[in-house]
Amino acid sequence: MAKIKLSEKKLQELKDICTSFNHEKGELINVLHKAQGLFGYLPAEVQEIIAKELNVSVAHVYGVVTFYSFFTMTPKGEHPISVCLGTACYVRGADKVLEEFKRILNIQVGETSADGKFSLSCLRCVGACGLAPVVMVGEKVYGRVSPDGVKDIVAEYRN
Amino acid sequence: MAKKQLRIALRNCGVIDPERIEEYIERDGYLALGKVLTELSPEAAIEIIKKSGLRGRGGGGFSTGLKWDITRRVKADQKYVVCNADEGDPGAFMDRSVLEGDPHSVIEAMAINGYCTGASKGLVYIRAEYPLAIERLKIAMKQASEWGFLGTNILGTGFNFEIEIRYGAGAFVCGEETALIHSMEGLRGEPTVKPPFPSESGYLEKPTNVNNVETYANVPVIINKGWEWFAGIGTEKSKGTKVFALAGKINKVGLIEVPMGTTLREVIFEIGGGLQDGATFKAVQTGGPSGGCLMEKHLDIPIDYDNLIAAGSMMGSGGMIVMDDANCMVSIAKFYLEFTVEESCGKCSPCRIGNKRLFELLEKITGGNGTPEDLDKLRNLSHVIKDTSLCGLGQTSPNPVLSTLENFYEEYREHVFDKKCRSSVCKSLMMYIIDAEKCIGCTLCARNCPVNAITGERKLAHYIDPEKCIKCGACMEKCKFGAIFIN
Amino acid sequence: MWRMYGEMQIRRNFYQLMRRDEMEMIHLTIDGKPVTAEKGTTILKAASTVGVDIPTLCYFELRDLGIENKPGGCRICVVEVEGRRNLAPACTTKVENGMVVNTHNIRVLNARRTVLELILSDHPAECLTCAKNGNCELQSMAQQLGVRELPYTGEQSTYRKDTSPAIIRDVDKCIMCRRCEMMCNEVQTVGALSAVNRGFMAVVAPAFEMNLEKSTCTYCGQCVSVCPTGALTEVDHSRNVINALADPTKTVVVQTAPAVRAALGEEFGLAPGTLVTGKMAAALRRLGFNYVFDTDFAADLTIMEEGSELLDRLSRYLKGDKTVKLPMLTSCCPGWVNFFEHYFPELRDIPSTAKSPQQMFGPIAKEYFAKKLGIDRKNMIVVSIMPCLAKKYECQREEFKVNGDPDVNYSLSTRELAHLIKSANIDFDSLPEEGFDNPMGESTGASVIFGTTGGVIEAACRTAYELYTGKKLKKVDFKELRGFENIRHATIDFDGLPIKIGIAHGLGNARKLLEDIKEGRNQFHAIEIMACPGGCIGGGGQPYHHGDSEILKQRAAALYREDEGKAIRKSHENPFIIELYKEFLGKPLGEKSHHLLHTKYFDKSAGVFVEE
Amino acid sequence: MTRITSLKDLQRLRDDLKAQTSARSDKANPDSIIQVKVAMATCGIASGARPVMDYMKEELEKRNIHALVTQTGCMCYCYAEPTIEVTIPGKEPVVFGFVTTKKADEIIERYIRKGETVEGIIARDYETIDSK
Repeated sequence: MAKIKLSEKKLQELKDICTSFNHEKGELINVLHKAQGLFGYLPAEVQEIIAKELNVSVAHVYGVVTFYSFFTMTPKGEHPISVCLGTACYVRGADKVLEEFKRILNIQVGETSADGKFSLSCLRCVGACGLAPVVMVGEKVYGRVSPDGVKDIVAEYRN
Repeated sequence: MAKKQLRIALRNCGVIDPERIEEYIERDGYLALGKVLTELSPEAAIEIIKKSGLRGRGGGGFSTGLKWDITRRVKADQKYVVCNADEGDPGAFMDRSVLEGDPHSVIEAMAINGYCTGASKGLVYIRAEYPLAIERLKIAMKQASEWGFLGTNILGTGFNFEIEIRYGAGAFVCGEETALIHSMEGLRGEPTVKPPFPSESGYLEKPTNVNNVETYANVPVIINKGWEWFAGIGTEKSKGTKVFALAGKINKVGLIEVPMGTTLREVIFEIGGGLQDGATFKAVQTGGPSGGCLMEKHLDIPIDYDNLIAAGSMMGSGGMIVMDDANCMVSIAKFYLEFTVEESCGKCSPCRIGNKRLFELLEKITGGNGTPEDLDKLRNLSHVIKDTSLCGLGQTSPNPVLSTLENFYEEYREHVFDKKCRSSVCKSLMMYIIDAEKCIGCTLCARNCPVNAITGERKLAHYIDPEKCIKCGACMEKCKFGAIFIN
Repeated sequence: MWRMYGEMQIRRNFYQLMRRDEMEMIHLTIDGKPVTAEKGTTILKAASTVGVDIPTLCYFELRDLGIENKPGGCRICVVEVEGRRNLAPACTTKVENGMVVNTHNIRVLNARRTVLELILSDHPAECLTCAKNGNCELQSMAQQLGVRELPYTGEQSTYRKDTSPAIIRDVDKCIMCRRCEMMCNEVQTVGALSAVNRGFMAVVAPAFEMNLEKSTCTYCGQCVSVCPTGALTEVDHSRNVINALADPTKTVVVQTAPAVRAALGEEFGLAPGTLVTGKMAAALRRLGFNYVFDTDFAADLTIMEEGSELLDRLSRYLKGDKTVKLPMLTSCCPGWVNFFEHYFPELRDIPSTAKSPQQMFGPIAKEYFAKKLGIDRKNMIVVSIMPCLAKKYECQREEFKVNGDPDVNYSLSTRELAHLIKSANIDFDSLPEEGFDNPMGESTGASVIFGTTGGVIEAACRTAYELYTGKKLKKVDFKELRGFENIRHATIDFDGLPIKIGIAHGLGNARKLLEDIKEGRNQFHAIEIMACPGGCIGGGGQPYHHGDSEILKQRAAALYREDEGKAIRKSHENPFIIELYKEFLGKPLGEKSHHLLHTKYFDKSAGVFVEE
Repeated sequence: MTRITSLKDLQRLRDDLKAQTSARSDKANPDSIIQVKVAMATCGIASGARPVMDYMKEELEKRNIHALVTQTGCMCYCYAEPTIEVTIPGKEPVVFGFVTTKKADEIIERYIRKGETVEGIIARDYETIDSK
């Protein structure tokens, strides 16, 4: 039992996920969703175990993981911030909101702040265009966000 | 005055509690399923859908009845019906609203579709970004099973049908049928060449009928009210209504549902209440990243599948984004191309590389380095990408470029020849200048410039070094005398 | 996944068969010519029947072997179908009645060239120093379509270069034709490669874009043999060989594998299937090798060891020894060895422990011949000429070294040897036919057929039969073991004892056969497996066949021809082998043989990150 | 839970449910009740529909107003979220936009209790399948 970084408990949970999908290779994307829910991201170790459990090649799993923007191999912050850059949000100035997040958090898109509290990403339309520009922190949606409102959103999670 | 909107697909949204099946049943829910199972043969039911003139609301506009008929005719031991709820067009959210507000209508329509095509299994492919829609759909599925609208021997007719959920994972291209099917099979969501169509060989190589949420939401009403009723709404070739997600610089942002044939002007100015803050209408973008930007002269076109295509755009899934003078059309085209470049699956070369090159050309133009030759290149390359790409994504991705080139050529011309962006969006083409007449030399601007681009003696007119200026606009904001302007 | 890919393959073949049964004929027009084609035929194939050649890039087919790649991705083969809005890919669009197709009009030519210009705009212009220079399909396409400038330029996608013991991945040159992916997954079921990322950054790579060396790659080299560009090439050892030849303190010995002689000529413009054994020996001598030997000699030795092992296991099995495992699997192919070490480690006690001919040659050269010459093994350099890329890896395996000195120092592919000969300005065609040096140059007809699928087991049968029955074979040829079917079964009558034989070529077929055995669906006494489709003649180091399966057949035929022409056709009758046992080894499976000629296998199934 | 086993059963159930509902909004019926629907789709929730719904439930109970507060999907007036619909027996349903808890208080006190007109009413601008 060398090389492995996952705890025995998490490993078992991951295997249980695969079992719950009958080790069906067709369920790979559903399994990856659950696994990402469990670990917060999909490190190589996790993909290797999933490949073994579903009897597919690791290259195949990695090929799928890198195809879908929802899956990530880097750990996200405690409060992942996603700025919607869908068309409706864009024409209403979402880019300026994004710039403000970058400035306040001092990170780029795809990065996690040094204290691990925040990570910043962009997404394409959460379907709340009526509230454009829209920002999501975790599962919570903030609508009609202005650049000035950014610091308040961040402050909500700072402590 | 007659009301412009007619809610068919949205009939129950905002009316019933989506988590209570009783409220759906009260509004004739599952009656269409009951009628089809008890009184109609699959062929007869398909005939109703065919005659109603319902066309795919996901963008393709293919006859729904015909699609069902093709799937029905293929012989196979197992068939599938799939609901495409991977609403990927940025700016469109009608599918989410239907699933959040009226999930049973989709379940009912899928069951009807299953009966008509000979499928006992349905799959809903839904975006993972829609947690509430997923939750409500799951509740509805559970209720439908408990009440006997899903499962075995439905309504005592011997018909069996069940539904499973498959999650999307953030890939726009999975809106394309074949890519969607691959994604459901646990593969990369790459499209394959059609034919064979999914109706012949789809999920697990079995005949598969794919329709989107809005299309399904229309089906129970057509059965209940008859095809004649539905076919009486809309234009000659496009029947019924279409839901649009009205967004952008418009007063009444929201979902609207209008009969086909309503004009863009009616939608934007009557239903949508015109532009925000009295701004001037410049363009309306329809059809999402595959569509195009239409202008003032198109406003009186009656909206239907064919008219929008003729005007250089398309229906798409129904995003409708209104733009005003503050939007630079070259930048809008660039915005869409950036989206396409990110969402291209990379399988075919024209889409993988061609769109990247289109984006780079637009970057060059908005960056102030465009040449007249680049405009020709944009046009030629766009045509080749449309002509040679493998799937719908690449075949339509140059539309925003072509439509803006056609309708807003003057803006491209200004960017390239005059090095000007009339909407002051393209920073590289902007120049901040201090009006020496108005400047009193208070030094406030110089002190606020983050890159020390402003020089000048106290009480004397200041000067901005255009080489150093990063066009942040801080100086203009701070100046109390209105001495700084953009050229 | 392997199973899935396998199924896809079968299904496709099945549908093709179905279509043949229907035999419905379709009438259409291509470039003004009337064409009749079977229903289900693609425009590409229909056009070729009337001499219309539509250029393709990603499309690849090895007919008769059931290998076809048509993702419809490169879009070079687009043609105009009248009445259709956009252009259609000829490789995947099926013919329809009344179709009117234009394959080379202005619209098509413009689109085709633009698409190629786009591909080239994301491809490094390093042709002069590229390993594929002169053999590159992209290069010839640019030439054919008359590309003179690149109107659309911009960012190029860049990736890390990856060098493994056998294969170099320079994926900046990848054009996403997906041939390698198809070979690795569908044909070989190795699963080392997959398309990763998407859009502009999409490329074919191992998991986590880590080095091939850390993946499940078997180094079979089939990806290299189908790559149209320089994205996948072999690790070139010719420079090391030149340095050794230039070093006066070294005695440089060369061995040539059976399949090389049937293909090398193609590099010099000779017809496929031309045997160039004599010219090859002459060329090697001109290049300055001190001794020109033949791997065929070692192949005869392999038969002695492996054949004896089979007989030993068989007789113990027949006597009821429950510890004996059957079937015995051949172990000559290093790609195959890597494969079962990765995927079937639990079966690793059933392959023969006999080393491959390359690795039998090594110790005989360095432990026997070097001593005969009175030189230290360190001063002997053994070079092999192989149709194979996995051989490069094989000679680097730790168990094949003595104090860090490999038994075989360098392995050159057939292609590398051709380059060497050309660069030394040797006029290959006018060379005289020369023989090999002795003692390790003499071989039998049995050893030469090692180069094709079915050959190793036929050679083994010739010897095992005579040793087991004590009788002379009336007929040396075992025709029932020959052919190109993916998996073959045959029963050989060992004088009343029916010996069941299984043969598979291509690792995907090997996987199927092994799974059959694991699940008890089939029982065999002996099984021959070769990693490459067609066997070594179709090896990853052979001259590029560009998808012409006829070439493979010609190469195989050439080997059988050479076998037929040999005076001695059974390994145990090779006089130098007999002499070698007498003088040095003792007896097959003896102590010395065991030490020098047998090996063991390892469990490589553990993941890179997780070990359980 | 009732398992429906035939089209007839379904039709009967539908008729029963319809009768119940119309009774609920019939002024003459002593059991009639004030109905409040809160648009609880993603947009609505993001704009604060949940606290509004909770507030309505609590306050109506506190103030002894016999009312039924339920959730519903998107009313499609996204620009005016959160939106609620109030039906007083015997009257047409009325949709209010931009409803905060403060606004909710005003709606309860002035519209529900006193029947006064309150600002922020969104006129229904569509026809339904029943009317067309």
